Amino acid sequence: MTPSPRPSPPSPGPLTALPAYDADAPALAVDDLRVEFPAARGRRTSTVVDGASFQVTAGQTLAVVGESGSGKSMTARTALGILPAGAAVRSGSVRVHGVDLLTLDERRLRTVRGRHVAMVFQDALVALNPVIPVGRQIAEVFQVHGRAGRRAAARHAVDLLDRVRIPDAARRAGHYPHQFSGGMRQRVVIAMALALTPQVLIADEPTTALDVTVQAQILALLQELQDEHRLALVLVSHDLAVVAQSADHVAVMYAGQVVESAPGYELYRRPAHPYTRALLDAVPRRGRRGHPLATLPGAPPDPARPADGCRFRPRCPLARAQCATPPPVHNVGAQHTSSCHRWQEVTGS
Amino acid sequence: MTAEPHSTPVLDVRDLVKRHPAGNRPLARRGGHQITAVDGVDLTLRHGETLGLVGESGSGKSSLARLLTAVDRPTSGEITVLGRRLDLLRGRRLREMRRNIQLVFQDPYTSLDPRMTVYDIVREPLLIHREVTPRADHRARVAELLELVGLSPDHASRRPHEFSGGQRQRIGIARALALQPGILVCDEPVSALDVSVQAQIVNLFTALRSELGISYIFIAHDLAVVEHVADRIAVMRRGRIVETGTVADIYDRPQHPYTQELLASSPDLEPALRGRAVPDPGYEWLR
Amino acid sequence: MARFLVRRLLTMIPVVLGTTFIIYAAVYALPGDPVQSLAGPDRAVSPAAAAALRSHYHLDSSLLVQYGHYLSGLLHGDFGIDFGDVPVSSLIAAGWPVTVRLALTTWVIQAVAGTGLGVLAAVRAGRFPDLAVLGGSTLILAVPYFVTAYVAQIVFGDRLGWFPVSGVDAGWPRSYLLPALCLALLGVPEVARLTRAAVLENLGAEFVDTAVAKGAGRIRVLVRHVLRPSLIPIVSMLGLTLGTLLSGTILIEGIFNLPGLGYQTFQGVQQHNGPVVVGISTLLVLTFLFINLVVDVLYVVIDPRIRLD
Amino acid sequence: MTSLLSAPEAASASSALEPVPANGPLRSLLRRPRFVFSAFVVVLLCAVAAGPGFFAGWFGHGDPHACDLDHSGHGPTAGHPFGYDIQGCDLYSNVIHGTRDSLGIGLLTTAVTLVTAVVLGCLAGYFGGLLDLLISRLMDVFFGFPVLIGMIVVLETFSVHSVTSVSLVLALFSWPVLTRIMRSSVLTVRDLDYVVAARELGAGHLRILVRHVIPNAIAPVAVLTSMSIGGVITAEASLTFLGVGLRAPAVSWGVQLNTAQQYFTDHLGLLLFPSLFLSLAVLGFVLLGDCLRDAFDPRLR
Amino acid sequence: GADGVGRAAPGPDGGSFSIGVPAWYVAHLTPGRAGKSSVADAIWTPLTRIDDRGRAVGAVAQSVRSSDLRHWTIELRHGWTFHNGEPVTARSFADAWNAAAYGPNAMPYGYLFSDIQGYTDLNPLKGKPKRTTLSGVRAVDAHTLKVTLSRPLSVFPYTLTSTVFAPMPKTAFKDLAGFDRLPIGNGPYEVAAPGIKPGVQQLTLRRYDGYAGPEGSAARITVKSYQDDATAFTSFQSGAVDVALASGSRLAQARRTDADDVALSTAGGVVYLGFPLWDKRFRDRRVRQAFSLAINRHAVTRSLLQGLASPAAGIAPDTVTGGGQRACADCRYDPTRARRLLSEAGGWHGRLTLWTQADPAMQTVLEAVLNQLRTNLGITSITLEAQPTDQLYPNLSAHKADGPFLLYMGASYPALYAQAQQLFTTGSGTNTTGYRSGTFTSLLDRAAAARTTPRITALTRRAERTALDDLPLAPLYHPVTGAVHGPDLTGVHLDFLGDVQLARISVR
Ligand SMILES: Nc1ncnc2c1ncn2[C@@H]1O[C@H](COP(=O)(O)OP(=O)(O)OP(=O)(O)O)[C@@H](O)[C@H]1O
Ligand SMILES: Nc1ncnc2c1ncn2[C@@H]1O[C@H](COP(=O)(O)OP(=O)(O)OP(=O)(O)O)[C@@H](O)[C@H]1O
Ligand SMILES: [Mg+2]
Ligand SMILES: [Mg+2]
Repeated sequence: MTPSPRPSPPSPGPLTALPAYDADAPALAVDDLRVEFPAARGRRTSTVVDGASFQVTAGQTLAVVGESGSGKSMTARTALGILPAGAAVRSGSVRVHGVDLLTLDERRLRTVRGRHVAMVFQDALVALNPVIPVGRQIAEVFQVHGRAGRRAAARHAVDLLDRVRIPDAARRAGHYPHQFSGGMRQRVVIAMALALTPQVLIADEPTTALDVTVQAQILALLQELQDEHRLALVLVSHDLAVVAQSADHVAVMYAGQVVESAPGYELYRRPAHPYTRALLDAVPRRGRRGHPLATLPGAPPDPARPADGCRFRPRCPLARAQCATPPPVHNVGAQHTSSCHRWQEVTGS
Repeated sequence: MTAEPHSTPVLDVRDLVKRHPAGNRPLARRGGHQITAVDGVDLTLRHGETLGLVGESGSGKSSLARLLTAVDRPTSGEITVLGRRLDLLRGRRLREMRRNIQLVFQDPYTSLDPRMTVYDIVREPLLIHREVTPRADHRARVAELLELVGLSPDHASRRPHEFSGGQRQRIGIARALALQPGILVCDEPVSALDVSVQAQIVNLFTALRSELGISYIFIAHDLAVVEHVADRIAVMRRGRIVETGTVADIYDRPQHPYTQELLASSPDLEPALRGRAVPDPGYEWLR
Repeated sequence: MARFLVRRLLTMIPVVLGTTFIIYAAVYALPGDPVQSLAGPDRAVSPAAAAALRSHYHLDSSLLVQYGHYLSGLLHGDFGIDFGDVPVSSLIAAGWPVTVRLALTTWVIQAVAGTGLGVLAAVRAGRFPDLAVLGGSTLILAVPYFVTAYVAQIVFGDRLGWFPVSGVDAGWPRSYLLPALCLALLGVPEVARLTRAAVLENLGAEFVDTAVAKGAGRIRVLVRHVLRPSLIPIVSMLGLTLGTLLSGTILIEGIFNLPGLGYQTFQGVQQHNGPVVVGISTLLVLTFLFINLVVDVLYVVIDPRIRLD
Repeated sequence: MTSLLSAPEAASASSALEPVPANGPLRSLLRRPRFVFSAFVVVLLCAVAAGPGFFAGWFGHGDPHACDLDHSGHGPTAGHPFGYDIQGCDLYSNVIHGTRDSLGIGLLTTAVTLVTAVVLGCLAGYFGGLLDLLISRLMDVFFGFPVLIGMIVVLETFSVHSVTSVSLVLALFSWPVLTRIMRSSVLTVRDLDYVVAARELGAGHLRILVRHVIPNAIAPVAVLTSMSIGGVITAEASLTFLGVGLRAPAVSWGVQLNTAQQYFTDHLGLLLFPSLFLSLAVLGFVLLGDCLRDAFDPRLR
Repeated sequence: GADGVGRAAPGPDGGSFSIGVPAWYVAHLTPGRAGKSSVADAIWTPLTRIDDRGRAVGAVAQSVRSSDLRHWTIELRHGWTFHNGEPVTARSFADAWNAAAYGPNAMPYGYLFSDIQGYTDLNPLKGKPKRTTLSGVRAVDAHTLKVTLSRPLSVFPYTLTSTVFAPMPKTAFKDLAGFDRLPIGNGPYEVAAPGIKPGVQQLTLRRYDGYAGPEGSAARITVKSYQDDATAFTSFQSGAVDVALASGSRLAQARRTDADDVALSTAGGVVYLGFPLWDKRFRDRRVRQAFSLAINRHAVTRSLLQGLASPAAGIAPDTVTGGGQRACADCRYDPTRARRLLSEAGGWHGRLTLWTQADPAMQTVLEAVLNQLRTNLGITSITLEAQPTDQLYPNLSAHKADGPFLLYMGASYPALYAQAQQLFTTGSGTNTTGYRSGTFTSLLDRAAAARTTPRITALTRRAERTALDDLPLAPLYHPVTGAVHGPDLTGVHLDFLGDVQLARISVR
């Protein structure tokens, strides 16, 4: 990777000036987060994030995996205070180095966003403004934080595009999002998030549209930033292989809750929740051609009508009467927790 | 019930080229700079076959998919679908032809009409091609399609923006399946899905292929998934198909350097799983 | 794009010819007798004098002959004369700057106030600013603007003395502000409500969230990421209002006694004076064609996904 | 795994789909005070328009034509809550009776304009090419055409000054604006992915236009339309001013406002009361338009 | 709210002031084109003028004499000059008249010369005129003009009061169009350059010091033109002009607030309801009587017009020589009799359309008339038709109007004769009702041939009575016009047509 002229690392912004700031606290700590779509006309309240907690320290990668629709993106967005219309945070906190973002006023938050905490949205096409050339959209990050003049910002934008492997970056910077392929847009969004080398990066499925070669390069780039700038990365992903490769810690989400949380290798080796196991079993593996893939019967619960007790109960082969009560968080091992009454059976111990 | 698989070509592409105008200033003159997204592609898809299409990001896979389904018009080249020249069809003929070849769009956000409910979206193809399902059965058929892709029929009255990325992608798949097309072109249909739902969709595709003889063009980045579903694989790079072959050929004896690189950079889960404390019980325990 | 422009410019020729002919025909078809209008209300013109007047102004020939006469004059750069034997070209030369100044002043007010209020109403949808804009629009729409103009004249011109009551003696901007404000009132609600709708459409878009996630300030998000992509209908509307302002200032020009084209047109219509009306209208048609061309090109600038040909 | 082979059979087996609530938007609308208010206003105005006699008689004789010059311009008295107009007629019953023609003109003009604009705007924006060229240039002709002459010529040709003719003339000169706006938003919508997707399903142009393009492109036009009802009613006043609008003894708010313009310095009521009703109508329709817009905005539901 | 521009400024030379006038006042300035206006009056002085008692007296003319009322000899005073110093001679008159009457010159007021012999040669119905001069006009010497009329006309000296009969200097004929915009007149005020210019809404008049008549008071007058009367009035209120014409509710308002600075005069004309005699429903006199009796003229003038009009029972008010006669027996309010007469005549059937010109004030009055006809005659289906004058008059002369019409008729000179002649003579272009009466014609012809003013008046009055007995039209009221002016101006008077006399206004 060719080193390119980049803006100096962010000078400590107002975040560090806050009394709650604690450089030693986790870079990002989400605690008991609850997000709802309140009951609207003819519809019941649906709790899409229901008490999710996790944390990530500087220089580390936390992977969030889970069922489609389990609230990963919602959690990620809430962390930056960017909720879709109609959604409301009911409880919980999102702390960046001890500072609770959910209590910051809009002005403070603005200085935090993009600079201390950046985000890669899940869908790259709609995340890009269709009427502004991508180069300018990247350059804007520098401009809003007063980190570079127009010219310099434009130059940095081209550099960033180059770093995310957009061929012919100088010319492409002037193109509009619709002129890019799906994977290229995704890389543009990544470039935008990396622009100011934030302390925390929340990346919502950043590499789904990338072929494996580019994906490897992007992951390497992220790794490099982590090494250099102690970037804390929250990686939402479906690709368990990618997760295995790059995550220090993994949180598994199901129906708005974190059902298992473990260091990367530990999770794969000793899954302690039936859902995690089901996930691992469903991974298509090389050389298994011809076998149907293992699937999980049934459907995830409707967030508007949550089952009481364990959410996974209706689909769980191990479900017993006891599962009708909400499972506590069990310590399975070092930094390894599981919310399953019967985790021991799952781990086989 | 299916014809002899892998014999008759249902889709045949000759020397397909697609260029996009690439002026970055809207007022720039026509005929200025162009991006060649698809650059002389030859391709054959046989009955009941799944052709995996892999390649570099930006190599023209989506462009090709859009050409194959007549969403875009090729700059030059021929596309023959079920013996008819798709690129020459117009008007009603083309519309009828579309019943046989469907596309699952890469972008699940923009390809769903924001003002329609999921029910209306999935039902729309049935209304367009009335011969497929009698009107009275539409409701049941939509419910069934939603269930097939792992969505709850309760979702039918919601609108696209109320769904997560993976859920939207499945809506798109349900819509494409509604017509039971002979050819399904899927542009990264499972990339936004978690592995368990992905497995469900992949199994669905496989089942449909054997039951209905649907032929697929399956674009994906996850080589494991491609290996799982595809009979043959085409590797694209910079608008061209650089290598085609059976799954075994490509995976075990890749010829083109890019294919080799691709396989080499594919992240592998095996090392992580290797040390599993619990011996892999297979999936039976879930049954 | 070049081809598009050339084609557009070429199609303008038949449009201009067609329009001038239709207008000429319409003036010709206007009921009533031009000679009578020359004589004044309570007088009657003797048939002989009427005939003399008719032949002097070519009113006695058929429509086609009259139009042909007009066109051939036009080819020599002669726009014809009005019934006071003043060349139409000098009428236009005198009135055009006034009308343009008035129209542009109005237009700027409309554009700025309209979009500003519209954005405000959208951002605060359902709350006080939105309701205030709604209420204001309702009131404005419910009082004919000529009434508003008279009231404004009396209040701001006479009682408060902030602006001259009428005329253009005080020059731009003093003389033009009051009429422009009155005229702008007509368009501000439209532009504001249109902006509100367009902005609401984009306010929840994902790329707006992206901009917020970048840490962009409120104004920046609103202007660049919400307003910018919403501009298509707004720009269309503003293009149209600029055109209609140029042609639609008759009443306001009358009330504020501005010597613009509106008054000339009105007189031309009253006197059935083909050359005057057609001369002015041709200018307006050309302006409209030009504005619409610019707006069409702007579509592509605003939204690069739009294809024009 | 359910079989896809026998769709009907499978259908009966599959779980029933929760019925999509019919009139979904309507039901949710009914819960909003704004909608209820605006619907009430509009319905009330329509009722007044349909049977002015019933409402006019509430306070006094209720005959708009019973006039006594001796009362010219007098203020409110018992039985005459709004006072008298310049002709010494009861202003209240005049305003009430004016509802029919004013609302008639407002609604008819707006309806004709809207339909024309949507149809032509779609044709021009969606199909483009020659059709766009023809429609756009036709609009240019109308834009440059002095409206004044146009209205006089056309109205004199009709030579009846009825609600219908006045409405048609107003519509004739107001369709191009809406059409152009419609065209512009159709232009932005027509190449969006979901429209392309519908085309790819094999949908015909009509279906694409009706189901996808129009619903997503109509918002600006709908907004302008809901306002134009008020605008048209006042425009009728200008027509009357030019001598080509409705004529006495027709009573309309436009006619009343036009008269008021001469006398409002002395008799504010002449301006106030018709304007009040007009405001109410404008407010009703604008709010109604807003609510409908909200009801069909996917994000706000 | 004054910005000083229009403020009256006193000065040793007489000072200056400004006046707001309707735009058509300054649309044209040549005699044959300008028509009657206070601006034209300031620039031009014709042969005769109307004195304060309403008589025609000499202006440029020393005497206007005739033995047979057909052949007239006009002696000019000495010492009159145009503003460029050129002497005003008989030639100046002859040339000006020829130019005005010559058809191809297309002067709108050329028809006023139609009583002069040779007019038809200059205005043939077909083809180009063979002559360019009126055979009836001859400049005998520098100060004698001989005029031959096509018929005896006792009121000829009155007709000469119109500025249309003013002289023009030699330079005028080189470029009539240019002269129209910057004329060289012979009146008390000269037009300062650049005259009328498109886009410039004001005209400066400078006192002409070589004027042979009574000199103008103010040294300078700024004439500002207004497209809208209401604006002129508001501008006056804000101080932008010192004098403005006013009518209707604005005049009433001004009269209520500062009555001292308002000048009023009853205009020398009449607003009447004419009947379409060509329509058989109006052939019966009783129907016309019924209509006339059903209209409450007092209510209209008092309530609707706020006293700014006087009910009419004749065709001219008393400000006009011979006017003020109660000539019309049916011009009163008697609804009972009206109803009876109508039912005697067979009642009313079908629709009734009332016509008038597209003018807000007239429409308001006609609406009141409509209401009264409905109430008092029980005619329910009545509509109102307002047309621009250029449509209305042709429609009337083509007998296309199918109902009574409300119109204003102003005397072209302040004599009852003028009104009677315009309204009732057969073939007169302004005889809108199509009235024909042998008795009336012979009476009016006798008046035209009468020698003395009392005799003319008496005969004209008899003619008026005859005509109004037949009731082809029902006079309704004589409008009052007015002018408002600032407190520092004196001498603001209105003449018989409601125009201010600029030369008489002085600045304190
Ligand atoms: N506007 C909305 N109204 C109601 N429910 C919503 C809305 N937006 C999202 N949801 C629901 O919230 C839940 C969580 O969505 P989220 O986008 O966080 O899922 P996700 O975990 O990111 O899934 P994926 O992997 O498919 O992207 C989903 O069940 C979705 O249906
Ligand atoms: N509308 C367009 N205008 C200009 N260039 C375009 C357009 N659409 C695609 N391209 C270009 O064509 C090339 C191929 O794009 P395409 O979307 O087909 O790639 P892809 O193989 O699908 O990539 P990915 O895997 O990232 O989705 C890219 O370089 C892209 O920038
Ligand atoms: Mg997501
Ligand atoms: Mg793609």
